[in-house]
Amino acid sequence: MELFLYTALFSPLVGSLFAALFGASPKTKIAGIVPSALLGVSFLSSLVLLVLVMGTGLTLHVEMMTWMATGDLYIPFGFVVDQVSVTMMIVVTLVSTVVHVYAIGYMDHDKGFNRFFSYLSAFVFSMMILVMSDNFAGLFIGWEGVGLCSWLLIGFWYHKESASWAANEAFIMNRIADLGMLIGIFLVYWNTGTLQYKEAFAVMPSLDNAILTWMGIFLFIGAMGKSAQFPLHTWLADAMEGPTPVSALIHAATMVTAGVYLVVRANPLYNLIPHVGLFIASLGAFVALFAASMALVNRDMKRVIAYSTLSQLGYMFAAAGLGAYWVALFHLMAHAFFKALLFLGAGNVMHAMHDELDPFKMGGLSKVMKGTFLMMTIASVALAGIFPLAGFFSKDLILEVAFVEHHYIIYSVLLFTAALTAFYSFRLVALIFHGEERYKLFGIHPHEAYKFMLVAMSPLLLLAIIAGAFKMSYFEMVSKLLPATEYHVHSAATYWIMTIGTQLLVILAIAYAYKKYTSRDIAVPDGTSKMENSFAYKLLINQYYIPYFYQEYIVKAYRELSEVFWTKIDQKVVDATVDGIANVFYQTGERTRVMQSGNLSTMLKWMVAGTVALLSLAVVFGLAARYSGEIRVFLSGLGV
Amino acid sequence: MEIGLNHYLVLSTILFAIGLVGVMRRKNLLMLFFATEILLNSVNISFAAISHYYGDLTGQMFAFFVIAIAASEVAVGLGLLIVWHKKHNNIDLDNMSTMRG
Amino acid sequence: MLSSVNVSIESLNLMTLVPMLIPIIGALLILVIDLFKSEQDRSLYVMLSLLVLGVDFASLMDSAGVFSKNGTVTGVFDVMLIDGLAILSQFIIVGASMLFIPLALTHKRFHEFSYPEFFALFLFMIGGFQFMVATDNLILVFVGLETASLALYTLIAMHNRDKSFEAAVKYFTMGALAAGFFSFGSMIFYALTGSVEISQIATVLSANNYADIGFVLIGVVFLLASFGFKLSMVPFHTWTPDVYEGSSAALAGYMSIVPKIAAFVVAMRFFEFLIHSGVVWLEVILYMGVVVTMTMANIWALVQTDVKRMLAYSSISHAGFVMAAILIGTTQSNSALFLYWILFSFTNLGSFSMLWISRQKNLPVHQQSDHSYNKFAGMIKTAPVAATIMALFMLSLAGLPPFGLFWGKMYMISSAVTGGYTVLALIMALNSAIAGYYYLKLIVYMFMRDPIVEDGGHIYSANATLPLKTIIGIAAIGTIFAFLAINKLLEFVTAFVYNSGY
Amino acid sequence: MLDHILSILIFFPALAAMLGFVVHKDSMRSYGVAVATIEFALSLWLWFAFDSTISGMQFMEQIALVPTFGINYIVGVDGISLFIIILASFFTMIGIASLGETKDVKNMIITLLFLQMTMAGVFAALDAIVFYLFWELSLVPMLYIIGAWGGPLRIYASVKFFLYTFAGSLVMLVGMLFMAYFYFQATGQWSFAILDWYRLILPESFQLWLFVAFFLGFAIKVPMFPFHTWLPYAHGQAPTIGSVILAAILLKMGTYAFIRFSLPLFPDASVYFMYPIAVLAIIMIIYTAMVAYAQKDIKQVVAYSSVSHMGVIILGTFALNVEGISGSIFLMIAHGVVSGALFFLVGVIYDRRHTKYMSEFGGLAHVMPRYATIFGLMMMASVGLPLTINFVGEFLSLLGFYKQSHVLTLLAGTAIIVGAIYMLSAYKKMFFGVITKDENRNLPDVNKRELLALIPLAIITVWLGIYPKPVLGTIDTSVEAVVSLMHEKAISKEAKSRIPNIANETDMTKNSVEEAH
Repeated sequence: MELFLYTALFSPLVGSLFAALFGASPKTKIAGIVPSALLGVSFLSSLVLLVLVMGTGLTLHVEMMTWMATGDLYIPFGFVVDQVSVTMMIVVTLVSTVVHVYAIGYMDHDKGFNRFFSYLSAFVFSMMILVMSDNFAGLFIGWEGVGLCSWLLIGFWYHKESASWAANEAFIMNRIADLGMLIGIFLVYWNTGTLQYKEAFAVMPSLDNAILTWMGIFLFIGAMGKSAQFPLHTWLADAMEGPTPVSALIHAATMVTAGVYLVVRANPLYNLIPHVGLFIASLGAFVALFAASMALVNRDMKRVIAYSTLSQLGYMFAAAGLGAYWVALFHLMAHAFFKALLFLGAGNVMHAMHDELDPFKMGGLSKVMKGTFLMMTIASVALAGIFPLAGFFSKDLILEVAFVEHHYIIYSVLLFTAALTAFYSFRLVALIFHGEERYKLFGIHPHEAYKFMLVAMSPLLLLAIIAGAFKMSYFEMVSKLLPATEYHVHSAATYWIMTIGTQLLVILAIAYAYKKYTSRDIAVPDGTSKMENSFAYKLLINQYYIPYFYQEYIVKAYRELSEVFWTKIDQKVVDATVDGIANVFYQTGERTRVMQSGNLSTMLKWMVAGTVALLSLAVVFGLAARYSGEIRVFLSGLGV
Repeated sequence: MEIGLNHYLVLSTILFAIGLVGVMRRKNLLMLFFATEILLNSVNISFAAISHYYGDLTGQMFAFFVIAIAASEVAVGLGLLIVWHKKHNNIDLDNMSTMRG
Repeated sequence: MLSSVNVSIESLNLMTLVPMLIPIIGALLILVIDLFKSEQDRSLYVMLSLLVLGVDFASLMDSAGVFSKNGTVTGVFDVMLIDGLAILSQFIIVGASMLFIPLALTHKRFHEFSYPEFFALFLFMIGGFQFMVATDNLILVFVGLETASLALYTLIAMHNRDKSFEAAVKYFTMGALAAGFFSFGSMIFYALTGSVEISQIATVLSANNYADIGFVLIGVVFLLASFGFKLSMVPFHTWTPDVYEGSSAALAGYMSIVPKIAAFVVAMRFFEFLIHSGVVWLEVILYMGVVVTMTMANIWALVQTDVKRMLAYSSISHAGFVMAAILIGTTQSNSALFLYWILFSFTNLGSFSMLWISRQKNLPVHQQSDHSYNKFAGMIKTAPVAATIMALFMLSLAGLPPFGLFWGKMYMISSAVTGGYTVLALIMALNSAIAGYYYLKLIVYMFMRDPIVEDGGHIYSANATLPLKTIIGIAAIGTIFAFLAINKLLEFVTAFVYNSGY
Repeated sequence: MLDHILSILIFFPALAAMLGFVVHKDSMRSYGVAVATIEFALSLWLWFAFDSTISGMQFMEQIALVPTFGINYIVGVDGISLFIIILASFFTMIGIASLGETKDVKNMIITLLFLQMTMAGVFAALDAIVFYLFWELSLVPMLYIIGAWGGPLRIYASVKFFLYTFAGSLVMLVGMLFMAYFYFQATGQWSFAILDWYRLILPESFQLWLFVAFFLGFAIKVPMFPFHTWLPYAHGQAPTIGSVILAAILLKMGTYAFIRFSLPLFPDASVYFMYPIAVLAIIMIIYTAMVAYAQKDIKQVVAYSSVSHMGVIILGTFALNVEGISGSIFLMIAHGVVSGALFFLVGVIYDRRHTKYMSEFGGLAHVMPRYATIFGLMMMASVGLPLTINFVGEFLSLLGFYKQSHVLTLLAGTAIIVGAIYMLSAYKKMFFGVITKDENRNLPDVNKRELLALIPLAIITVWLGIYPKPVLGTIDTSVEAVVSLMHEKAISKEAKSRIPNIANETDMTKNSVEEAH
């Protein structure tokens, strides 16, 4: 079985290195095919492991070798395959296999084809380490590894200023969170004496609540960065500068969910500190709404989907924060499928539209892109959470959790967000695929993507439809590891009212979106319409002015402060002091060298002066010595 | 008034002071040498007086040595002075400051 | 009726006079030779002097052997005092002189070396210094000092340049003043104690428990002023740079070593008992003197543009540094003084010799003075070996290990630490850092600048001959491999100093 | 031969340097490479012969130098110094091998070989005076390298470098003399042997003063804020090889000396000064990182980044526990490799364009992909990405210090943020975007000679990042000895509690858990 584990883990690395071999050479198909195939292998191995874990309930734990060992610290490269990690492995390998195959087509004309696959496979490898590691340090390796690959991939088209800027933003913002994570890890180590999940969690119940709270908070700060929770969310939308497969894989399905994974993984900790859990849930609910609101108006197709991702991450955190870890994980899985599908579909559209991202410039594409249209619609339906697609089972469950746990505010926020979700999803679908063929104004001739790309997407399509069916078997599996709480609304009537009510709400939202955005008089907004000048619109389109705020008050301030430190403090104070001390000596020399006038008369005078000075000192001292008694009396009279 | 040791010492000190002032004030090299002679010989007075006071010959010996040394100093000094005068045609101290700083 | 004086020859212990008499006899010999046949080549006199000094050195070794067996020897009515200090300092005096005298054999002909009188005076001077250190009688100190000084004034003047006359006159005049101070100071002590022997003075003063402290201090002031002159303590130092600049580089190097060690020994003899008897004032004054001398001299050295003048200030600073030993006044510090000075002799003589071999007859246009820094620009390109050796001496002077002077510095600072002078130790250390700058400046010129005139490095060895190179070689080896000899030197010096009661 | 391997390591390059004067100018390169390779092989041999289970000194040699005054030539290695010695010879080797077109190659190589002697000497010395000797002597070749081959301000830079360090180390010398004197008072014997000093327990007040004296010398060398201003000049003006060795090895002398001297000699003072020093270290980390961000010259960025990283090393050292100290030693090696490599990389572009201003570049990734890749790798290592060498050290250093102070570690941890900021923005300026300057259009990618230096460094960066055990394990053994010595020697209660007691290892983990309640 270990063989499967290692195969699952290392075949992406092999793929990445293989592609890296061709890094500097011109595009070769093989640099795309081999990594994809290897990922397939990885997926199959994961599948075997899944079957094993599901079937036997056994978990697999291996220690490959020691990484760091000093003092009492011992960190191995240890990997664990249990119910949680195997879920993630399946999600990661499956989505990435699909994305890889898809990217062979998508990146067809790109000069950096080989490089792209190298990065992409490296990402998968990092992600696998992240999810499979059996300790916090290993998790951190993966954590940073995915950060690096995300940096590389966002900035893949490095000739674009905006791309490299976004890459740096993502990396630095993640770093801020990583610091929290690091501190969390230190806390774990110094209080439990180990970084291994199992042993650390075993000790935690005996620890002081305050310490646990800090631990929980710091680890969650780490999660906030990776999962782009408020206020560290701005990078995710900017990260859409990367190629679309990257957005699908990293910024929708896998990496951004790492935060959720962390919270789920650390469930023994968060169970002990429900108040932090509540905070996480509240933040999650807030982000769900906050991100959805921004998605309402955005005119960049990928950004809309990105905000949607953000919003869904909020859902996941809401679930995890409320202790429904398995629900969070389930939504994570389902979301990965339909969101990746959505992104890949968007990629097809982009290809067809020559990298045009504004849905207002599209319209009526359903005629030329039937396959894509179908897939995106289904993905949107799933996202909106309509029965019987995946989203219904996972997202509704979260609403139920909030309700059952009596957090009605969270519940209502999430419910409202569900409606918003449906609206913006279908706003997009409507704008892209229905209505007037506005793209003609711009002289674009759209075409459907390669067949194999569509075929590659089909597993996702399938899963987006049927994933919900696995709910119960999934529950059985993970409940061996996670708290096995089933969330049932006690009264059947309430349950039905809730479910049907939600469904109706969502459908209404969809209908409204269709009505609004398929109409004939939709035109490319030019900034003149009344709505565009409303305060709310401006607020939303400017993302609540948060990026502006960061840019003006943090980035700029940092740069200016740096400049001050460099030119004012370092040069004018610190260094000038050093030179000043040296100069004091030198200047004293220059000033006093006149003493050496070279005139014999002066020289003799100096000699005599020296003697006289010594003499007078001697006389003073001699007198003082002679009258020392009297002086002492005198001084004591003065009170000295 | 009996002339005691102290009187000799005071005289010696006064002469020494005169010598010192001369050393400081004189710009003429020759006069400067005179001043140093006063300086050295002023001490001889004291030595002789003290020697007498203690009834010990050492002081007088010292005085003799001082005289001898003063004499040889003059010899060397005048030698230098003559050479200098030959070269520069003056013996003014203020012309003697090519090296400085 | 006076009873006839009856003194046995043995009790006079005339052997104590031998080391001093040897150079004097040598000097007379040279004069006699000149009487019979003048216009001889200088090499004859150089070798003769060297031989005389060699014999002198050998006789010193003999005295050293006697000392380590029997301890201190006195002689000639107790006027001569052959103790460890006397022997050690004579070793330095004679040894440094032996290193100096071959420097007369330059490539270019210099006026003074063609006179046999030069060598005769030189030997007289050595005799004078030897007397000065081998006695605790102030009369003999005075006589020795003046003998040596008068000879030295003449030696300087014999360089026969405008500047050297000026230097000689300055040195002479100030020296006369210092002589006045010395005799006045001696007079006061004589008046106070009725003796001119330091040991007697000490006994009498402590017997009456320093009743006349005021007069003691006045006496100390005058003696301090005269030693200060010899040791070039600030503000009695003003002659030093001018005299060094005016005299030939070789003689300047010599002057930075020999007269000073003689003065150090006398100062040590005289001040030691005062410091140990708790004359706080002297301690304070010496402290100030030491600090001011090393710091100010360093600061002035910073701004010099001529290497020789810089080295002059640097030797003032070194003297101040070493003066600390007398202030501290422990066996360790006194040993450190000798150790330091032995190592300093090699390095400083070496560096002045480097200037000496690069001495030109006429000054090129781009140079303001004989040895301006500019002259050494880019030396590494044209004369790499010479540049490296010069750099070596500079680093040693700066106190960089493992070169000679480092060990002296270290031991000296250590003695300050052990003696409880922590702040002084720090000041000494920091002064070494300041001094680093001007030594480095020369290295910078030599190694990092481009040559001003390309002439294949000829100017740097304009004066070089085999004897000169040999001397520099000895100095360089002494500087580099000093660390091998430190242990022996230290044991030797400490034993001698300790057994002399210091 | 093994008995004298350290002396051979120290003096072989010096001897070779002297013989090098005879070698013809055109053959000097080969000669230098050959000598440096032999030296490196010797240092590797030292590693293989080294027994990593022994915590004490190995391959000790003792030759009397000035026994009267307790000065002896004593050398030896333990896990703390071993790898820095190897690193030094390694850098000398690749430095000479990859030496670009330089004037006066002969002088340069001879100087480098002398420098190698002093570096090996500093880290092997077990006698304070011998240590001081090599410590000071190392200034001279560096002075020459900066001053003779440097940029326009080279003389100012080199003199500043020399004098600043020189002044600091003189104060340190006074401290050493004091230490020897205390030893003399305690035992009646003079000794400068560090191992003898280790046995001496000083009253706390003495420790404080001595600590300060040693600190000045070390802090200037490191260089710690606010004594760091010589470094940017030195780096800015030095030729590539000078910067590489300065950053990789010479700076480590300071941090190494902290571990060799300050901690075991003055455990109480170390605890007493822990917070002030940590604050300085944090200033170093954040402040210099910000200054680095403001730079326009890529070399200055790397120079300031060095200071910033040295802050982490200091912090790890003053964690006073095994994790932190091991981490800081490991980080010394890591930083040596990474910053050395970065300076090499800067040199590569400087050789081509003769400018270091980032505004002159832009879009280099298009024309020099291999260069961009290696630079990227090293940049990521510098930023502290896991599985690169730097991370191990930084992680352990911060982890160690967290035990002492949470808030300060949080502040120090910003290193990973601020580091990313200046590094990424510099990388972006140089490599990303479109090529705007015509001169950059036809730049050749890294050539074989340069790869000769860069590839090994890249391999080490990754290898020790993934598998640090061979190095870390050896370090750990010796560090445990140091920490237990410190605990034993500590007088004050505060110090006893701050420095973990490793002697009863098993109890300790329990206790720490207990105390946390």
